[in-house]
Amino acid sequence: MNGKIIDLIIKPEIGIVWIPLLLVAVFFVFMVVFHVWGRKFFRNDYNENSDQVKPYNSGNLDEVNYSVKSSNLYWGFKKSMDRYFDIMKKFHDGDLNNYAKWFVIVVAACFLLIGGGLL
Amino acid sequence: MTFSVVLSILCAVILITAVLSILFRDLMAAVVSYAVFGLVMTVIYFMLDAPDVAIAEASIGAALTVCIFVIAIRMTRRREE
Amino acid sequence: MLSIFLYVTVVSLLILSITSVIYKRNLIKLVIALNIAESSVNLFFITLAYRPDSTAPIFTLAPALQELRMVLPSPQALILTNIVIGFATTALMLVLAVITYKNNGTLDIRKLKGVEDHD
Amino acid sequence: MKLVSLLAMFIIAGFMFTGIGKLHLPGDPAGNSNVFSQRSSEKTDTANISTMDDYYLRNGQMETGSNNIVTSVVFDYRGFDTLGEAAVLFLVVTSISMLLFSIIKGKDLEETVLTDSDGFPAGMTRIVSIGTVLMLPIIMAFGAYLVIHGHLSPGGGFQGGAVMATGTALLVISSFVVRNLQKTYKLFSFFESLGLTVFIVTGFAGMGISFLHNFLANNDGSFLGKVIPLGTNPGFLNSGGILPILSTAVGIEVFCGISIILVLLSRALNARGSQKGGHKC
Repeated sequence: MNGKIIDLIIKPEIGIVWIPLLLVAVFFVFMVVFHVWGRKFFRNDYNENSDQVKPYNSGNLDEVNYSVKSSNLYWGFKKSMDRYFDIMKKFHDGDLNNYAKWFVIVVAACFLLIGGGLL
Repeated sequence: MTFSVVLSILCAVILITAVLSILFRDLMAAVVSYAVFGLVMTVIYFMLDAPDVAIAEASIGAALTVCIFVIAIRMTRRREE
Repeated sequence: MLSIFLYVTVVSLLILSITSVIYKRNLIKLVIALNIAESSVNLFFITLAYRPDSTAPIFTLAPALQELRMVLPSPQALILTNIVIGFATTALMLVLAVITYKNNGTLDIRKLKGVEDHD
Repeated sequence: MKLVSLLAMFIIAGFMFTGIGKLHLPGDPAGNSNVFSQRSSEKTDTANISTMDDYYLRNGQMETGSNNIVTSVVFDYRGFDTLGEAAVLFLVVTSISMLLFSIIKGKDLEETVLTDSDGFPAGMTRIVSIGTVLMLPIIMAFGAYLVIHGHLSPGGGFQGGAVMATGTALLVISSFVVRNLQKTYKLFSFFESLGLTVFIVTGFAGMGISFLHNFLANNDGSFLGKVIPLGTNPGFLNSGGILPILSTAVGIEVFCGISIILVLLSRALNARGSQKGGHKC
């Protein structure tokens, strides 16, 4: 470990070398950065000692067969990611042809980005 | 030379049957066209020295796939709307 | 000369199938188009494995060992299993199409678009 | 959206057609094309070999005892891959039966078949019925031949199973419908599971060295272990080591799996035909 770390990654005779440990380290660094940076934007009124953590059952509680849908477990997650989901919901219009169209468009973009240098 | 000529003719037949199986509005006709596609594909595999693949394609592409397609079309509807 | 015919056939079949996946509306037609795409990939592998003036990779009744040339075996082995798996996935797609027709009364993708999910 | 996708299609087509020129010609793949002329008589000879396929071609016959190199690649060198494919087939058959039993739903299972005066099923012409009766043994025998001779001639478990399943398809289209679906399903399901189990057990039997190690090959004439001569030979049925066992297991699994699919589909078709006007249920 005497050389610079960039010499480990980019070797002039081979190209870019694949080092899994380095990728894991970079992943952890990004995780910490996003954790610190993201706390400003996410909801911070979470309190563990209040009634927030209990499941919310709407309707008539006298009924025996009330149930909470499993999708409600992620209600807070979906609520705080609202801006992202609003954008993504526009793309999911239920038409199979449109999904295939998006796939083709993404593949063509990848061809232009990656394969453009090959020709 | 004869090999190349026969192979190019078979490639043309493959392209024609594939286009027909997409273009037919009658699904049963499309499936029959797809069966011809699988059969010609078998001959191409055999000419390219792959007898193992040719046997598998002959039984599956030309017989079994057509069988399940016909059953599925009879369970739904025949014409493309 | 041989290469041009086979490779152009492969690419044409692939383009044809992707185009019909985008623009066709019948579900069973879509299954046929996906089958054609799979066949084109199979033909591509077998074409890559081919060597002229050679025999199939089977020693039974092959020519003598001195002038023996054989095509590549491992693409053929991969395609061999792929054909059987392709049949199984075709059957699964057709059964899903049949059940879609049973529940909704149509095979048209754009008519299926308005179906809301009842969770 | 439509214009963008059309443009994207043209981009993909242009890249693919341009990429044809970058591929190697067929008949000119990488590697040494004449791999047998310098072959020594050792079991494994890797001199002057640069690619994987040339290794298989030169050493496949001596290492696995199989004349068919494709079979030795499928079941020996890449046997783990084949195990995955067999598992995919098993999974697909399981999900198809789960989906189709919701259509069949227990009714119509004991349906009596309409027969004409000679005992043939009604509905199809006599030509189809008699043709089925005549052709079925030949098809089954040919499929079994392909399975058993998989290491000597073109064939193997996948092809032989598919050919035998063609016989089931013939039975299905000629209206020889199965009398008792529950029993037939259990029989096919048992044999399908048996095929996969035999495959895995045979793979674990060679576990002293590695998974799917061919521990039976080249054992001096004991069970399936005949040492075959190098090069062209007429073929010996008791060679190949574990390859015939694995081939038979996969053949049984493919035959029973595809038969389950066909029988369930035809029975669902009959159950649908019996309830008229079922378009909106």
